Amino acid sequence: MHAFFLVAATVLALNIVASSVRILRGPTTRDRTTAMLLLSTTGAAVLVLLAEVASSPALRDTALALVALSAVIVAARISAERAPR
Amino acid sequence: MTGPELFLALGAVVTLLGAVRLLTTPDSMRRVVALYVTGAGTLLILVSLSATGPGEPDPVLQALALTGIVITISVTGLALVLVRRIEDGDDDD
Amino acid sequence: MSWETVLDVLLATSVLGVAVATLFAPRRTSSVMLFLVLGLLLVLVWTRLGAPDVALAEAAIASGVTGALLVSALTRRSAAGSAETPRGGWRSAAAELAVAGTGGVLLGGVLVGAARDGLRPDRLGDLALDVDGVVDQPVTTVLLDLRALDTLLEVAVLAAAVLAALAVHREGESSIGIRSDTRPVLVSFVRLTTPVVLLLTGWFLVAGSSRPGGAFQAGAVLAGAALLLLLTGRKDLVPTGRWLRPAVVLGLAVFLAAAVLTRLVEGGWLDLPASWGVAVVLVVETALVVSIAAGLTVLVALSRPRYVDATASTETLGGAAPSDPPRRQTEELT
Amino acid sequence: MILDVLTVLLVTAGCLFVTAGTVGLLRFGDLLQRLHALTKADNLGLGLIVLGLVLQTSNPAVAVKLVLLWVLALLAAATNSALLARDAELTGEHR
Repeated sequence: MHAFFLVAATVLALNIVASSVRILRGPTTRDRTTAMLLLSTTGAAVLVLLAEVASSPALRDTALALVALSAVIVAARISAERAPR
Repeated sequence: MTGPELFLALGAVVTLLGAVRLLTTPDSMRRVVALYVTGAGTLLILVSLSATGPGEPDPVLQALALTGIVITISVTGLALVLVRRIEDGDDDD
Repeated sequence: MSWETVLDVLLATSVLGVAVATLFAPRRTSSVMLFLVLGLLLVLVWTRLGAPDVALAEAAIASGVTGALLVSALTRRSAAGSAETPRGGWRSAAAELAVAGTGGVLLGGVLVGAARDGLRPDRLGDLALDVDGVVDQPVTTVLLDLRALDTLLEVAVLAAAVLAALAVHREGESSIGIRSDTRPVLVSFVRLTTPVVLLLTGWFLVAGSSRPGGAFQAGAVLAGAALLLLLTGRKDLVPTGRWLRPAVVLGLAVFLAAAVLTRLVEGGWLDLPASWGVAVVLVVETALVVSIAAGLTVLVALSRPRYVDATASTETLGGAAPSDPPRRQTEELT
Repeated sequence: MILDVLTVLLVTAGCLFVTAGTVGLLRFGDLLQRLHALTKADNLGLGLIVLGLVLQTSNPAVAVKLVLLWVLALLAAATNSALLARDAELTGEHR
């Protein structure tokens, strides 16, 4: 089980790295921000898997913090970007 | 080469990459990011050192890394305020 | 080769690749967002290195405050248009990479060799693991019990940074306003998540005494909640105006008061007595949470664009620019 | 034993969904398609992984925390994608 969770975590970590391709290519800032959405969900998935592997419950809290704050970046970006009307 | 040793070497490379870029880039915003990357590299060195060797990770080095994170974010925040002030500042005074 | 090694090697390669991409990406936006990817990868590295405290702090700070700070600072382009690096800089970039790479590998070799020879710093931490601290968690013990002065100075640095930022802020603290976005979807989301985030804050604060967590992690998460509230126009729930400076220095003040108190009662600066030491630690940490959260929120609010130029923004609104349209926008000043 | 098999199946399916979301993010042609692929597939993936891990734990507190994590992720993803998509329509950025 231990090894299986590690493999799963590795696959998910690869996904995180792949998202940087979209960040590099864009084309718009919106597309880049969309790629940031992947970070919080996939990051949380890796962290809960690693919490099981390392039997470290604090990593679940870390995942919670990651997910709970994922809206901050998007909201900050959107509200600053929106043109006044 | 064990895991912590790998990350120790990685920390050295990342620190130098950030430092070189910090010195060469002309854009102020990128300098802030480069400074941040340099900081991340030193944190990597600190935390890897805490994990090398037998037994439990060294809590003093981890606490130092935590302090480092707080200082980094304070400095970055101030730097960004200054960047904004510089880039806004050409319309008056 | 075990799966642990595979994950470690993958993480190390990714950190290196993303760091290079962050430093050399052609656009500011890519650079900043790649940096946030780097932050997440570092969280995973900290977990691999057995440092859940650092991972928690990094996650709380990287996903919330750092992201908001960098992403909103992006919005304003520099007047000189230095957002793009000049084309054809490949040669110098390659030279920089070569210099930094060679130097880094040499330094890394020295460090690894030193660590193998046992020349690494003496394990001060053994002291912390052995000592019978007031609080039963090694990293918090180190932070508050054994290395209190250092923590004090770190909070002082944060307070100084915030006060300096306020000092260069032209409009004074009365005008710290963030352009808010009051679309129902965001407002109701914030209303739903704020209690959960507050719960998380309290949990990190209390958890700091028995397991990873503590004032900084709690403060960083709380700052995220405060930012969401500010962004949805709930200025009434976040200290602004004349409460700002007191909130920022509160942690420092309480820390100093605790130092004086312990000096008077116990005879040593921050010499925590076993009987009521836990209470002191909790009071100090709570004050620290408030100050850290206020300080981080102020830094984000101050680094956001301010410039008011209504005509330019209506123009860019009409023209559907194909990529990365430079937008100027109004900021509501309170 | 049956639980272990179920966990392996669920986590594997979760990883597949997350990977599908990433492929969508990289391959799809415009912003709205990418948003659609990424948020749905990723959150389904996270849900499956969380479910697989819940089967492994005997501690109800851990299970509650994991489910709370998923609910939060769903709420955040829905909000974020709505914010990103709505504005794209208004500014005509999505083409």
